[in-house]
Amino acid sequence: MNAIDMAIRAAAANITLSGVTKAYDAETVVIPPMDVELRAGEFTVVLGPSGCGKSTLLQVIAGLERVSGGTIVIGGRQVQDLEPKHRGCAMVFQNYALYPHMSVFDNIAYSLKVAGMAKAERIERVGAVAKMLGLSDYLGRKPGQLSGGQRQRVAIGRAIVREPGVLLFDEPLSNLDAQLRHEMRVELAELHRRIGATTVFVTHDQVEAMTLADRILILNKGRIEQFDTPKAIYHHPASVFVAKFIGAPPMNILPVIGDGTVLRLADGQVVAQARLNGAYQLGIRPEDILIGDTANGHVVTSALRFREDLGSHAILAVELGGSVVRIATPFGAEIPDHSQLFLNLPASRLHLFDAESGKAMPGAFGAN
Amino acid sequence: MNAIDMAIRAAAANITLSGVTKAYDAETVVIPPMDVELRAGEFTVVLGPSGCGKSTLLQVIAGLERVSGGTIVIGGRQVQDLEPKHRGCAMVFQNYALYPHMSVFDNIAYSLKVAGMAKAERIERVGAVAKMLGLSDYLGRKPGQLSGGQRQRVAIGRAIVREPGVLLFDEPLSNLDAQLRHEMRVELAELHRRIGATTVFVTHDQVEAMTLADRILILNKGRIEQFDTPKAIYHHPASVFVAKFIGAPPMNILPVIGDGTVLRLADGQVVAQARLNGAYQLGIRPEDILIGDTANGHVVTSALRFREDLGSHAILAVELGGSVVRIATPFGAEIPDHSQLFLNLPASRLHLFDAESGKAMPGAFGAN
Amino acid sequence: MTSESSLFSHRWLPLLLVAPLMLLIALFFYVPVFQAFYWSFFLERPFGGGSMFVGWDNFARVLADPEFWEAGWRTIIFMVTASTLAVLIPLILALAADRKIRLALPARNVLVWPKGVAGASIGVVFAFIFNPFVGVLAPLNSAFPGIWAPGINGTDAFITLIAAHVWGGIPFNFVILLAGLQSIPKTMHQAAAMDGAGPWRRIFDVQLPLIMPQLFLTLVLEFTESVTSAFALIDTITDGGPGGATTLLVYKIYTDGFSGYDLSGASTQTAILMVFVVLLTAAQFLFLGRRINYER
Amino acid sequence: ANIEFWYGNTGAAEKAIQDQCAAFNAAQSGHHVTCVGQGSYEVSMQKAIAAFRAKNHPVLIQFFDAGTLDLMLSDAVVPVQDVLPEVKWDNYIAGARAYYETSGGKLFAQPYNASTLLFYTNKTELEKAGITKTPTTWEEIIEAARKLKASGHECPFVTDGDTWRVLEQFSARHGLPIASEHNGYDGLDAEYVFNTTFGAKHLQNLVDWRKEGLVKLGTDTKAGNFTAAFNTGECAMMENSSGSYTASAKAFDGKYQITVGMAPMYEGHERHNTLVGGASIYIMKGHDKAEVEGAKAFLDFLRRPEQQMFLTAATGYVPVTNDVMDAIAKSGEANAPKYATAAVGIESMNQPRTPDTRGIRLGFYVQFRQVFMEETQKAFAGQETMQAALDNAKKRGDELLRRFEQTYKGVRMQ
Amino acid sequence: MIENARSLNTAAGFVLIVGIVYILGPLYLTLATASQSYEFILRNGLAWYPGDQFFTNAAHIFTETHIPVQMLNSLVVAFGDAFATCVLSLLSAYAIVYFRVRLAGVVFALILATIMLPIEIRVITTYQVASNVFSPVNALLDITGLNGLIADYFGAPVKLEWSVLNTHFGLIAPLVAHGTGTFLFRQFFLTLPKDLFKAARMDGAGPIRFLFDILLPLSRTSFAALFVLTFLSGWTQYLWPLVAASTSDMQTAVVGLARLVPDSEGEIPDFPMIMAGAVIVSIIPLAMIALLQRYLVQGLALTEK
Ligand SMILES: Nc1ncnc2c1ncn2[C@@H]1O[C@H](COP(=O)(O)OP(=O)(O)OP(=O)(O)O)[C@@H](O)[C@H]1O
Ligand SMILES: Nc1ncnc2c1ncn2[C@@H]1O[C@H](COP(=O)(O)OP(=O)(O)OP(=O)(O)O)[C@@H](O)[C@H]1O
Ligand SMILES: O=P(O)(O)OC[C@H](O)CO
Ligand SMILES: [Mg+2]
Ligand SMILES: [Mg+2]
Repeated sequence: MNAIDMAIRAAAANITLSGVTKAYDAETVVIPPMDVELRAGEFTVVLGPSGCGKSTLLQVIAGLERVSGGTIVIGGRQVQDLEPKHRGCAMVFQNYALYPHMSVFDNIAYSLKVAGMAKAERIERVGAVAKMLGLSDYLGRKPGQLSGGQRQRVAIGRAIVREPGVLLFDEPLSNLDAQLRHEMRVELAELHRRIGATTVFVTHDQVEAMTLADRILILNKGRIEQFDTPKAIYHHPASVFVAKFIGAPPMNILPVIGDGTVLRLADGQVVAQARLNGAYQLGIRPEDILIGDTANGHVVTSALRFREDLGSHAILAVELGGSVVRIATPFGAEIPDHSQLFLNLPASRLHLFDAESGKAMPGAFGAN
Repeated sequence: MNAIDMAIRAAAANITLSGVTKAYDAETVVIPPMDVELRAGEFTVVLGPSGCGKSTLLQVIAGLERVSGGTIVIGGRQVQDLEPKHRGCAMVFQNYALYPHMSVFDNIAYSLKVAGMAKAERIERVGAVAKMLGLSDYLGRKPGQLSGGQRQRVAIGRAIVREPGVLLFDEPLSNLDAQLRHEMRVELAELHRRIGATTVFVTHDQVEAMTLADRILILNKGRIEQFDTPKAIYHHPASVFVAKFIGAPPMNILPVIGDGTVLRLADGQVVAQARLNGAYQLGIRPEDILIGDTANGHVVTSALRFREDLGSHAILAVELGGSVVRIATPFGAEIPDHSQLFLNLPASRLHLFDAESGKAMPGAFGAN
Repeated sequence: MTSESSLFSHRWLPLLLVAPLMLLIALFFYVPVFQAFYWSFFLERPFGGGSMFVGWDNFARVLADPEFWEAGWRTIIFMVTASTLAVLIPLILALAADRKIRLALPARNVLVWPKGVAGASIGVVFAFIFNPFVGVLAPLNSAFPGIWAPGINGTDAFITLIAAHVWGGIPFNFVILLAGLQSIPKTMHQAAAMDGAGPWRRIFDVQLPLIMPQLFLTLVLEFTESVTSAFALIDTITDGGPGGATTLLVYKIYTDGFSGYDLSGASTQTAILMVFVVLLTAAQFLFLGRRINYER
Repeated sequence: ANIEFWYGNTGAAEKAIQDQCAAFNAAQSGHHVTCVGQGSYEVSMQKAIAAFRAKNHPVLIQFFDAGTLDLMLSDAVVPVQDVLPEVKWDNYIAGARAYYETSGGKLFAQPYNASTLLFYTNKTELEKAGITKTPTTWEEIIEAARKLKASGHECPFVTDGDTWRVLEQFSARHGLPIASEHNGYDGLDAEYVFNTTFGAKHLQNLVDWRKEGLVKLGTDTKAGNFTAAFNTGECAMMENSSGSYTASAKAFDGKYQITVGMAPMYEGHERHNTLVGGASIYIMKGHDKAEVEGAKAFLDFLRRPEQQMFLTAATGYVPVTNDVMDAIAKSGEANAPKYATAAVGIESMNQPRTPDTRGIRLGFYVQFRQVFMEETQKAFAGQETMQAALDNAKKRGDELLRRFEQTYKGVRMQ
Repeated sequence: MIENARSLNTAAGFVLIVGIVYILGPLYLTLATASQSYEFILRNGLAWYPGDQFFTNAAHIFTETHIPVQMLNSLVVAFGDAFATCVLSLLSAYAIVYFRVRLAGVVFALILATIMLPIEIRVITTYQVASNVFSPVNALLDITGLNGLIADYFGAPVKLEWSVLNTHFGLIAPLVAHGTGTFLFRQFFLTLPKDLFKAARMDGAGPIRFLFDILLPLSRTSFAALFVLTFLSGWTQYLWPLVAASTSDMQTAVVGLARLVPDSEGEIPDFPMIMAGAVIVSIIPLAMIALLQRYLVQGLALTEK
């Protein structure tokens, strides 16, 4: 690694946000005080509904938007007042923000040029990145002549070519087809393994989130709902919000009422045993519902509404206690063609949430 | 339906492309001669790799780019030389293309205003659309003050508010989170059911394609690889290209050699009986591979490389005959933790393709 | 529009749209100019009557006249220096005024004022400012007598003209360039900042390339208009002197033709000037214009 | 009839002209004149050319001395003497007549706002330097200048080197030709000769004196303009048009004393007349009788002594008919400052004449004035010698004359 | 801006101060001179410091000149010039950029060429045209021999006559025949995202609606800038108004102002009065700038990105 490399490549660094807030103006407080620590080298995926402040969070870390309050520490240095270029971050913009006047090559090479890297080395580095992104044929074109996906890849190339200490991705794969997306995902994972940058990755894609993330950060209106490993998020959602946000289709949520011994649906059917009193929300993932199975726990009756065939499997939508419940059938399973289905909701797969706050109540059924 | 409604709402119409070609310049022939018929009211999803010409196809239909050759017939009228506004199409642009100087309301209402709809009715119509898209709170904002997903929804609203005869969507949901995306998908399906517009929908999302499409059109470098129902596409891919393009993870493709009685992998293991001689490509979907199952057909041995846990299920990557093969485990299945796995590739689930052309060879194993 | 395929394809409407302007231009520009071209092939008497066809004689004469070439050279030198400065200085000012600093707002206002002030009074004022004894350079002159003498020294007179020209050129170019700068999307700055380019560097790598259309506009207009707008200044400040040092071609045409009644000679020079400027502008379009029309 | 009169003057002169127009309209009811200011002689002429071509021209137009030949050959004007044969044209002072006369002695234009060159001194400053006698010759001027300089005066004599001043008026009063054919009066084939006359020596002297610090150019002065330099007291002597008297007197008021006399001669040269400057009025062709009648009435009106006195008083232009001096004398204000230039101006123009001091009748002469200025300025700046500059000016001037000759081939000189 | 770039901001501040001084210097001198007396100027040349005579000088302008009336003409001419230039330029640039016209390039070149010759050097011929705008038609009829035919047939040849001299239209029209505005709009249109155009067409907007609903609002800044700039240059035009208007109540204020400068070389102009006139004459343009300043250089995010 030569001197220029040293200048460009920064070591992966801890990122600590303490009491960070961001408001565009008095009315639009996008991020209320936020405390979070992203560990050096960790791959964090940020998930959250549209407009919840994901892009804003990245921009605040990058130094493109000034914080309205709080401190940001990257690699031990307070950076909230530093310029972007002194923070050692690279970023893929949601809208690409390519330089319209530069060719693809120049777009990617620009940060290297700014860092003073020799031309020959630039060509080599850019060449390698372009190959990885499938852009080798387009290096001479201007962004205006590229398709959406091609532009997005250029934006990725521009960020990763520097191999920086902190990599910020704002929905970098949203315009790619599944196959390419899959390839890119593998490449990004590989890249992360190789350069080990602390990575913050905004996406809407569940698969990306589950496979890439060391930890997933779930944002809701600028607030952190949960920040944990993919597994924990999936299997132990901290709230109804998280539960409904993760999984495709998402977890089914049913209002239930406990009478001290059992939980009943709105239509009175018993779904589980529990020594609870009052109203709750019961969650179960579509793939955890067993059809026509009487072996494990309570069986409820439901009416089939419609089915979606996804090729690999099908999604059934049934009506249960006044709510629509989605069921993912196992691969290759034969689905009974009745209009009435008997469902088994295994107790070990049930999640219980507070009716008011939506907070998870772990341990309600022992296993969880 | 009043007179203005009549003017805006056009009846769904057949779209027939005959020999349509499009080249931006001599070198970039994006669409070689294409013949295709989209039936009135049909929902067509266009899938294809980045840069294959999807956006171009939509623009050609819309009349935003002139064809370099061929004819386009919409609803019985030759339209290739007509102005966009005489074609009765509405479109959602990949990059939104919102009017920066107009509020969200005005953006959505603009086409109605152009059509001369009375203000009161405009307010009502836009209000309904905004509600459906979750934009009611943002009607007064300018596009510059919206998040990426919000902008995308405005773009959708702008197209659907007219309830036109032909709806063209260019990756309209790519910037939405899974939940919203799911909701939007349902809304769009509902909308399509209601107004019945002939719809062409470009997406990269498999689930969207499978659930929304009446038929899926698969493009490869501007050529139609297959145009069929989702089921047929998934279960009877016409080529390796299609097979690999659909499914997440995609179909596994293995080179095999037939010796007249059986097909063998590169490492010599027998995978299927077949009276074929020579080199072929064998396809099997990740979810069709059975683990440790000796009941159905041949069993092969493979080495486990890594596993991806997606929450609902896991993907195993194994090495088989020198290729990496992905296996989707059934929901909730316990996966043996060995480094060696015995796999069963059921004959009924195998796909055979020509080694050279990649074309499917249906009937090679009877069932397909 | 780069790809010509996405354009309106009406047949009559565009003609209708350009018609009013084209009509005015035909009537009040091309007919008069054509008339002038016509005269360049005649020996024309001012009040008409007895004009004599002389073919290319006028051209031969003008091209053989050293004064014409000198005025031509001066014109080119003026075009290059004055128009470069008249774009460069507003550009620097616009770059400064584009920043969010307190001075930016008043500056945006004040820098447009010269346009509102009539040339007649301003020429007098500039002559006064550059007066070697009482003007701003007087201290310099009393230290080194004779170092600044626009009344005697042609170069000094030239500098005076350029200073006045730039002064008058600031508003238009400043406004156009600033508007260009302001329309650069914020994300462009952000992306470059992320790439490690500081604000100074972004000026060259992002801002300037992105306002190329505006820069091109101002440069082309300056190049052509410096030829013409210099006229009023020469007329009020130097009268083409000293010793003809500030006699640019337009001024020479004016004095030859319209105070000296040599309509033929003036027309001939007009024709040559016109051809020259057209060629120059065409060259600018070919070599610069092509490259800078990229899509945002 | 309603007639139009186009003139080029601005400032005080314009105001006086407008007053005269108003007076004419008030004085009679037969005609109405609209006096249209065009901003300058040049623009007035350009417009006249365009208007004449478009048959849109006025009946009366004023133009300045240097354009005389252009108008004479234009075939656009009629000699005033043809239109108004009854007028006693002899009453016009000889200097003014000569300038606008055809070779046959017919007056072409009616002299109007006339001026001539005079010599001004700042008496107060001169006396301070011990000069009690106002200089009248160049030799005396230079002697005075040396004294002034010795006494610490920075700027003894100032000029702008204008063609009219340093060439035309100098040559005329020294009896020197500017061009052959008696300055073009005898044919279009004239050639410039000024580079070979004593005038060349004078110009060389000016260069030398400037080097010595005795003479300054307007641009060498603080005021930046030679008249202003004199008026502010910065410079002690100048030669200038009679028209500048009013302003100078006003500026000097209470501070300095002014003298005004005939422009200086070199010793040993016989004094001849100075040329009439300013402008005259032409009658344009192509108008009906009624309009011509109106034009005649207006010209008659302007010729009246009291009108000339009015113009003189208001502007410093000198009267052009001999009877005006009597009128001034009769008015009892003969010594009033407003008439200070009248007597000396007329006297200067009435000095003995030679065929070379009638005036200037050379083609493209306005352009030549520019050429002359351009070249001599180079000499003053030290870029070339004065002789070289004059030779150059002659060469370029001759080219202009030849082209003029070619342009008017076949036109008979009147 | 993203970072607080102190060095750059300091430099920018410095640059702006220099710029402002450069601009204001001559204006200050104008004002200072305008407030001195003629006698002061006769003694001192122009003034470096203000005096107390401004109102006296201004009163002169109001009582002794036509300038107050002429300012109305200036207003009409400047406004007419600015308005017509903006509208006609917008329309022609629109036609050139957004329509598939085969000769668009030629038309643009023809329009652009007008930038190159000032009216000063074609004033005689322009005046001839203005004195009968049908003269080209007449000439054409003569040359083609059509007039001969017409004369044979109807007894007299066609001789159309319409002089626009001494009319406001005549003052304005030749000033409008200029390509700067078209060029400016064209350059601006070229920077607009192509997809906006496409989106509008999908929304059913035809050429006219696109022009009014999309292009015009987006061009607001350019329009305002061009308007102000042509207004100002229309206001300060000298030669053409001088030539095209014969009577002082048809002439413009700047022409009136120039009249205050005496022609005779001997006289020293009454600079205080002239400068006071300049100040008065500049009031309306400066008010215009102040009024439209907001639009002049207001940034406009052209894309919603
Ligand atoms: N204006 C243009 N000039 C030249 N080539 C272009 C132009 N626009 C698009 N292309 C090229 O045409 C091809 C097809 O582009 P198109 O935008 O239709 O792709 P796409 O299928 O929509 O891709 P994506 O999924 O990435 O949006 C691409 O290779 C692109 O680079
Ligand atoms: N410049 C701005 N002024 C005012 N509000 C803004 C501005 N930019 C963004 N917002 C608002 O801030 C909120 C958060 O925006 P942000 O772009 O961070 O959302 P996001 O989580 O990235 O959404 P998406 O997934 O749709 O891209 C949104 O409600 C948006 O409308
Ligand atoms: O300054 P004037 O008006 O006296 O005129 C001087 C000469 O006639 C100019 O040609
Ligand atoms: Mg975002
Ligand atoms: Mg696309």
